[in-house]
Amino acid sequence: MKKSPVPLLQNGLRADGRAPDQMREVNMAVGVVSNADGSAVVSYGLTTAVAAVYGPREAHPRHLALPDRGIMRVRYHMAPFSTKDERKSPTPSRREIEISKVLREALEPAVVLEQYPRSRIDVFIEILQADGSTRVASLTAASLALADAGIYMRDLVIGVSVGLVDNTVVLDLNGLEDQYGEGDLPVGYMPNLKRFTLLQLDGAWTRDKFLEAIGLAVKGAEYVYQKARDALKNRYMSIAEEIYGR
Amino acid sequence: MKKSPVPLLQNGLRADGRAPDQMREVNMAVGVVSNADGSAVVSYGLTTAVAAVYGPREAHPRHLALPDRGIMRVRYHMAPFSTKDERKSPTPSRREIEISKVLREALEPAVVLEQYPRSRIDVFIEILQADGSTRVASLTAASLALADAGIYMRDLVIGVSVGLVDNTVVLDLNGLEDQYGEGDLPVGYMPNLKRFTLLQLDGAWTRDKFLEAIGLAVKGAEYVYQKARDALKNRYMSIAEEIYGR
Amino acid sequence: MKKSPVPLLQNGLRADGRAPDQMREVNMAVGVVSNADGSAVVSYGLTTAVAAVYGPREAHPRHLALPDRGIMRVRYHMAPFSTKDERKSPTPSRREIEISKVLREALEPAVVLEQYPRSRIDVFIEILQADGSTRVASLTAASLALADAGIYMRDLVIGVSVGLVDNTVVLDLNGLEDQYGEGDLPVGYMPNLKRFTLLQLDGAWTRDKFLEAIGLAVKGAEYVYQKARDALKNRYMSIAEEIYGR
Amino acid sequence: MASISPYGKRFISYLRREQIKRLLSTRYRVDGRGPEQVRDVEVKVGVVKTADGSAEVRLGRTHVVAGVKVGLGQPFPDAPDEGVLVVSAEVLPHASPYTEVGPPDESAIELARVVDRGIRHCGYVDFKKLAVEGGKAYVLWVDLYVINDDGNLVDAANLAAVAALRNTQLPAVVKDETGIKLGRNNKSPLQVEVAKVPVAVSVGKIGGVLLLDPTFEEELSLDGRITFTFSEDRIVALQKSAGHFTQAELETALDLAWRGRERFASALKDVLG
Amino acid sequence: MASISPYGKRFISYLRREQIKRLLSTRYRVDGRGPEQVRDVEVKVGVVKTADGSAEVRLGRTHVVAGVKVGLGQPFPDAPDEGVLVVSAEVLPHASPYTEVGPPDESAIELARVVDRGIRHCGYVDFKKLAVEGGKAYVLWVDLYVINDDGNLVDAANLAAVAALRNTQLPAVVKDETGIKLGRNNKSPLQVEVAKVPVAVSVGKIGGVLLLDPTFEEELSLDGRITFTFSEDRIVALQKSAGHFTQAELETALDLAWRGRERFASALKDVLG
Amino acid sequence: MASISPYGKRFISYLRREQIKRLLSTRYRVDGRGPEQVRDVEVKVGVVKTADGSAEVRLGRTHVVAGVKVGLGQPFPDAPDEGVLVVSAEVLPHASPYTEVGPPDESAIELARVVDRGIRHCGYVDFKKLAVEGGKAYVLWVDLYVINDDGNLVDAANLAAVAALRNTQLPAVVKDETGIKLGRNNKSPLQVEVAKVPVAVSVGKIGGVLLLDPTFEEELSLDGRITFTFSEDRIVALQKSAGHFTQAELETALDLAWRGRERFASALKDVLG
Repeated sequence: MKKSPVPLLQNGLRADGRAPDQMREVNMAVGVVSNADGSAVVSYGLTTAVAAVYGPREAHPRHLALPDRGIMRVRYHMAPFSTKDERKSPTPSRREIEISKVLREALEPAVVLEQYPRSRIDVFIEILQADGSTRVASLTAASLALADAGIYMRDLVIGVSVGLVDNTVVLDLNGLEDQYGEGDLPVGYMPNLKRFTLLQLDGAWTRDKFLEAIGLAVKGAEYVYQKARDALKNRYMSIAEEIYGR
Repeated sequence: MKKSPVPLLQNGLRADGRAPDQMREVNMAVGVVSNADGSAVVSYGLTTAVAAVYGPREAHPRHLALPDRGIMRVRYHMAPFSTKDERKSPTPSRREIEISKVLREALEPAVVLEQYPRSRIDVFIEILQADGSTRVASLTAASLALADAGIYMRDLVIGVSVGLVDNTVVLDLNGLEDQYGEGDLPVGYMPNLKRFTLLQLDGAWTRDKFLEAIGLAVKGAEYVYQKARDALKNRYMSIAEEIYGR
Repeated sequence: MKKSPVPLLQNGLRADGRAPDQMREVNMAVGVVSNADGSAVVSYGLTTAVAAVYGPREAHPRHLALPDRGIMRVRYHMAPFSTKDERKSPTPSRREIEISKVLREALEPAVVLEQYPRSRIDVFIEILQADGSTRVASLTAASLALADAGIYMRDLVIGVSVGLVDNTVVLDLNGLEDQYGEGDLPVGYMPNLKRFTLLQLDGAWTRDKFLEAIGLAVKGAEYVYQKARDALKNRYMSIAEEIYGR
Repeated sequence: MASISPYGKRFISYLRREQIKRLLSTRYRVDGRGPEQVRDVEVKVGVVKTADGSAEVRLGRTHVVAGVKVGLGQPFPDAPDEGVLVVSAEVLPHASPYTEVGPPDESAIELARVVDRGIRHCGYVDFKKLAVEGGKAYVLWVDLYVINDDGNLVDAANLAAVAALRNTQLPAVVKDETGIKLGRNNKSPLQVEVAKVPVAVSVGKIGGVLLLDPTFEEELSLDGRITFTFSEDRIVALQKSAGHFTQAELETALDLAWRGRERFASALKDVLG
Repeated sequence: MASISPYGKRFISYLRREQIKRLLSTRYRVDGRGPEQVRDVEVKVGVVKTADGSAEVRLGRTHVVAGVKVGLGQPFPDAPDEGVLVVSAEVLPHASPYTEVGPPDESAIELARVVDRGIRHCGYVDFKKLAVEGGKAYVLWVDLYVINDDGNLVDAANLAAVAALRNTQLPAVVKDETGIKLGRNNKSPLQVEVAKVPVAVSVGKIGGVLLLDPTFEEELSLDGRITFTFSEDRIVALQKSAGHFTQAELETALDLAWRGRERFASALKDVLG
Repeated sequence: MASISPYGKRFISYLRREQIKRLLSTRYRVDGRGPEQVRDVEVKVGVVKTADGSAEVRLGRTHVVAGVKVGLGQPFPDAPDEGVLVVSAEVLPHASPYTEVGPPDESAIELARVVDRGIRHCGYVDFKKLAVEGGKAYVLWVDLYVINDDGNLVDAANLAAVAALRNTQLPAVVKDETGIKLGRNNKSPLQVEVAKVPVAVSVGKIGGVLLLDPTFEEELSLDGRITFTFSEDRIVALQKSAGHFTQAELETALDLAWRGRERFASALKDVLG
């Protein structure tokens, strides 16, 4: 691990002033891309992900269609101007291809694909600003966009990251902590079904710290889940207003 | 604008001795690629474009076919040895992709695509030598090749370029004038229908100079049109000779 | 030709101690890739090629299918770690694409493709170690894999290389001889039908040396053919044992 | 890879198309505008904190973000003492049901190149000031990101690009033992000549009527389309991108675009300062 | 090119799937193993003479070859004094009827990246020792070649990679007038810290039963799948790659993987020395 | 990208094929030639003014243009004191209804490589004279452009390549402060050893009859095809590209090709000087 230019933890507080179990400011809005069937923008601090859903629509090319359920395609991509230093090439990197796969596999358990035989549901996620925890912010944004599109879901999948900083378990890594911390553990969690659908890990973790981190991730996910429900409620209210008037 | 190594305009004449409203030597021949359904080679001075047409043929892949009209595909491409200095990479550049699009959109208004439902007409253009005005020479060559292929057309589309050199409007830019002049305005024109189907522009033009240039382009196109008609006539004569003997 | 760091021929023997008309150690095994319909590994000295066959299976994409016979696809590829010096890029080179084509055309005369209308037979060859003569070792491996898959064949195609070293015709070039010798002549031969299906050549050959080399190639192929028949016999024996017991 | 021009499959129903035309013959548009009326336009700068410059444009429901990243690179061989501009455009798959995932197609490439031509030669950015010692140059990477496409992408993208450049901070050039680098802790504003800002204005033609700022469904009904880019009183770029025009229509379109220019220029006023 | 995740078409018949599940509910597997049992595993090194290091792993009928090539290159900008590791995976078209010819797909990329993460930070290879004077660094190209896929590629590929690194000989750095080169006539072993060898262990879940080392047809029946990579007593990588897990299942899977680690570690014993 | 060999769909009707064979059994060809007769061949040089060397070959209705561009580059590591030859071939979509738009396919790659092998080692070009001081080398980019394909592309393309090289002018090497460049205002002829000119001659086999210079429709009826390239009295390249041959056929084909060589060599006479 490289040495951080600033202390990551001092007097129990992190470099940006947060407590170890504290999320950055979380903002969400649903229905932000008017052409899409569903959409959402989610930010955890600076990190901003915008998700759009198209579908269910006819699976195409047709030989990919399944007779008994729908298929889902997920694309995670970072804007060339989303990173701190140099321009990122827009060509999908191996990292982006892997994350697209794990995000799809994190969302599939939540979507009732059996409802959509021969159909395709497309989920497109773009990172506009990256400051750590981009894949988990993407997961929350994708869940909201799917819900906004009216896709049948068993639960929302909420993404949060936990990490190890000075051997302390912390919630919602920012870019600095991601780069200089001792471990990163992105988690996708369904709060009602209490199931994990995304788990990856970097760094070196004892069994105890790992289980402590999982516990903190659940708490973080429950917190974000409330925000997500509110965002969906606001969206329904505004649609209702549009339809029925004030 | 960079400074030209030689004066572009002196005593009312251009570096290659032409008057401002004068085309370079224009040469054309129709039916030059024996396998093609239609073909033509057109040169404006050194600039040489060879066009071949295949079609109408079955649209393929089939999902691109349209039930009520044909589709047209156009490819503009420069040979690796066509440019003055270094070898050009044969991989299509963004410039070549854009020009392919504007050429297709310049030809479409002239072709009676409604005559060809479910079909495809392919127009392939290759620049063998480039010395300015390549896209407009391509347009003339493509029109002749389409006519040679017996495709129903409302008119020929004739391409000429006009430009600004020492604040004078000139016809048919060569490479030197293209590189060092103050403006380039390639034009596609249907002489009988009196309609513009290609218009692009570079440089900085006042309203007056722009309209003056458009006027000159029309004159240039009418001149080239006579040559194009002669080239088609020659082609028909030689086919007739082949069939009916001398 | 560059000068070899060691004499290629001394006292009638080659740098690795072989006589001019001697193959390196030849090893073969059939049925080495359990998922494949047929497979084989062949080594000529260090050079090692593993081939797998899938098919006949439905031709896909379907517009490639032929109504009166099967199609065959062949891929020749070198592992990034198969060459002596630097890592080879895994992207197929122009050389690999050309060899894939000549191998397909060397195998086609041996395979009774008329037996497999609308079908596809895929032959995949990977070079795990390269020390000269990779394409001809591939040919032998591919033939064995096709036979192992139960594909109808008119004959096996056996590959051997002959070369010119100090103006002497030698059999089975290794990497050193390939790099520093005066000529390389890879040959594909059907020993029963006595026909050549692969012939390429590098270097500078008189008519006499060329015909001498062809004669030596036939002898080499006949030698390798016996090994190939043994390898197939062993494979059948072991399958029979599996089915009927000892 | 192939430069051959493919066909997108974008349809509008015959009935809707006729409705658009019939209404327009009375000089009304289906969204209530007159032919010369531009949709609401909003320009915000500094919206992407990770970029060196950024802007966001909403033109009706069309939504474009532009981000500028500054790099160091080689100048072009024919302009060794100038900085480099690279404009790219990506129409996100978010933007409409017709957008395919993949490298930019011919439409996105045309979009980027038309915006690029407007900026490159008009004097808005002084590229001579972007040369860097040691034969290097600043590279301005302008990425145009279309998030929602409700038509007239060129005009919106041009606004986003010029606003993002106005908002751009140039990192200082730093030397160390390994060579020349950019130091993002020390930035100064990119100088732009505000008076020369290029403004792109597209004119559509439907059934003989010329109109400004076409929507997505109007674009599917066009008989002609041409974009003029103005800098001060000059035309600095032009692109006919659909159909055909008579000479009289061309002059009328030019004058209409010139009037439309005012509307977009005023939306930029606060941003350009 | 497109990072969009495609669907492979890998099927298992409903009947076979039910058979696997039913049998497993009695804690038996269709190949006769119990849930915690790993297939026969064989690790050989030095199998590719043209490589600088190599190994071959057979895990049941799964067959993976790893080849290491050493090169010279630029270190990563954020680690200028360290060597570079590049792990790539190719599932050969030989490996199964489902593999397409082409550049590595998302599964092969994931395979390479999970193995890479296990090795990169655990201290098995000391990358600090792989810096080379003049601002250069050794590059360790590890190519994972799947020749036959009968399931559980990650565990097998990880074994092949760590064994091939143990077997690797570093060519000496040679200077001549044209600069720095590698001299393959003069090699010395790559130093690895054997005690820290990372071991990847995958746990599958079928109908509520957790099991080790799934076969290809078991993988087509999974309700969940997770891979733990251990170095000493630490978890150094983790990848949930199918389905979902409760917290209790997660803990059970972790403990099961820890027990499976023994089995793989012992297969490495002779190789690591 | 994929090196897997695809199938083109080039058909000839059964009836036409039988007609070709039946006529040939009387040693006549459908275009009136005898088996050993080559079509009219015309070679012109200097046809592309923008190239450093060029030639155009018409062999019957087959039409090939070759353009040479000279560049500066790195020599190959195993030949540091030699110039570099890069031969590429593109069968234009113009050339036949079967040609697809895209990067060169396996046939175009084979075409370029067979022509390349003929030229590379025969001594026609002395690559030692193409080294440039400072560890650089001249690069000869030979681009073969097939404009119309009426069969026997290899023989025609080889003629075009050798004629274009004979026509090539080497730009002088110029030094300035930024390094070494090419100066196209000062050129001198590329020296070629005319006596060693490589000549490619293809032999086709239809129903047991061997013939020279097959047309496109004859190529669709071939039972075998082999190309010999001669330099002086040596065979310097060979490519069997269809079907199969007995040893006796091989010898007959070699002798037939040797006779065909005369015909092509005489077409080159004026050009080579």
